[in-house]
Amino acid sequence: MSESVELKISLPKIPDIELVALEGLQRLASHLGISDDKIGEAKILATEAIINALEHAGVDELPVDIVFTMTKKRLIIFVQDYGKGFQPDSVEEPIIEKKLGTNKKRGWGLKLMRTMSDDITIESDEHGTKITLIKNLA
Amino acid sequence: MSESVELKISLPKIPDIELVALEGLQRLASHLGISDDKIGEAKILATEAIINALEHAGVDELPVDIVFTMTKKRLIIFVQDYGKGFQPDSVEEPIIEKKLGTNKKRGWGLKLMRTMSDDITIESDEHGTKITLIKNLA
Amino acid sequence: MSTDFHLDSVVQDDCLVIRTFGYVNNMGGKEIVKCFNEGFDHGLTKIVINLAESKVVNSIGISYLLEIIEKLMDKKGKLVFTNLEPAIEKTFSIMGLFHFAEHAATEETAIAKMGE
Amino acid sequence: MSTDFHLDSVVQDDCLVIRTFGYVNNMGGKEIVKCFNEGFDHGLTKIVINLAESKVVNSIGISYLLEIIEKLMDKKGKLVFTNLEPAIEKTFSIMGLFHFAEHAATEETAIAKMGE
Ligand SMILES: Nc1ncnc2c1ncn2[C@@H]1O[C@H](COP(=O)(O)OP(=O)(O)O)[C@@H](O)[C@H]1O
Ligand SMILES: Nc1ncnc2c1ncn2[C@@H]1O[C@H](COP(=O)(O)OP(=O)(O)O)[C@@H](O)[C@H]1O
Repeated sequence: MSESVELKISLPKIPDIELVALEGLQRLASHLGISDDKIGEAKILATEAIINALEHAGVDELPVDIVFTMTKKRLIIFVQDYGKGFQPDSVEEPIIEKKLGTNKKRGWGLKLMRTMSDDITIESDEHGTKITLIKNLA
Repeated sequence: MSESVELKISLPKIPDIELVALEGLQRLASHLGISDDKIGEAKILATEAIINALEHAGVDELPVDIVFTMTKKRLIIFVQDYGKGFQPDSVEEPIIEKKLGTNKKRGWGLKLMRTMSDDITIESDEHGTKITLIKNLA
Repeated sequence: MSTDFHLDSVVQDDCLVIRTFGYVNNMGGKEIVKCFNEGFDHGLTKIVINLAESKVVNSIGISYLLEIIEKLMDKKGKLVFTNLEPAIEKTFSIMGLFHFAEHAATEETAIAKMGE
Repeated sequence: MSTDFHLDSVVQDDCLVIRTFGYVNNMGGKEIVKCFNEGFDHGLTKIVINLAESKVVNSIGISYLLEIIEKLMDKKGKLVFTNLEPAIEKTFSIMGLFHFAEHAATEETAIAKMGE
């Protein structure tokens, strides 16, 4: 039976607050003996999910809630906001050649999350967005 | 009207996890423009309250819950555990001269919290302990 | 515990070497571009960005770096990233940055590549 | 973002100078005492502990340092802390450490104090 640790954080919408969550990931990983290399991509995933919730939810008073559940083998990143929601399928796939020369250089978060995670689920409606990312660590 | 920011964290009982809370304090302080000097004592208070809950509650499965509420003027640190509780009034006041030469060198947390905070409330019974610390920042 | 962004830069063998410290977020990305622009306006088109002391980046910060690529393409310049954490290298790779920029283990190897 | 504890030490003008990095927790306190003991066993009784790179401490870690004070009292040695953050200085003060140890701004002033 492998040990599972859970860290929950409810973040206010202020600059760089996602670093609190990353410090948490680091501590969980150290405890379970997971190397910095393996946790690196998990940090990118968490960062992108959290900054989207902070920036795009559109409700400044409500928090962004995060749950990390980690075992030696697997990390589940759950990020929930209580904002306006969006339709993930209608977000255009970013391509660097098309971005160059335009003013729209952003739009990489979802692509990074889809490519780096081992599984991704997005539930979004007018009450907010829940994103669940799975990252294998073993 | 002054802005109030709130950060909630539910910590698992693993080594050095209190650093997650300290990173949170740092971010709240940066956002509100509070200097490192002023936040330094708040960090000591939070650290001592959290490590007591982590170590003394005596229930490894249950989390330690933290709420920081900060304005430019004041920080409220709330730390709750779901452990066995204790009687704060029967804890002996530590005196360094008495500690030297003995094997009981610890026992400084409550004294530090009482001396450094602007107000402290401890509610403790067999269902757990809640400690509320107030630190003026202005 | 501080991860607040800052950078320094030197010019070496006709290359502008930018060394970043801390979180490359929105603000960090903008500062890198500002530092690049100062060098570029003085005619520097060989650029090395050393991310050794940046363990965390986000996609907003990195998207600013596309401005550097655009300007260098016009002048046939060259951009080489060095000291990338594996996860950051993967991020750049997914974004397609290495279609337009290179990476090297160290500043020395980056500067050596500039002649190629 | 790493605050994992480590230390290094040098002997200078007959003083053992211990420089700590990161969180002085339980483990950090023990490592400081271990480093002290090695020097003490070689006859060093003038000790400087530089906490410049330790921005966070806890009372468990600091309580280990009382062992150093005990041993130095027996040998009429001297302990000087340097580069203390204001909140850490206040912590030491509340604990009464300055009844038995001194503090100085820098290693140099600490070493100068040893003769007094
Ligand atoms: N949590 C969210 N709530 C509302 N909209 C979102 C959320 N996450 C993403 N989006 C929408 O999806 C788009 C693409 O997101 P992303 O790929 O991360 O790039 P970026 O954030 O740089 O625009 C965003 O511009 C936004 O419109
Ligand atoms: N959250 C808590 N739950 C149960 N007991 C506690 C708690 N906090 C403090 N105590 C009790 O109070 C004592 C004194 O605490 P403290 O002054 O912080 O010193 P120390 O933790 O080093 O013993 C502890 O040894 C413990 O018995």
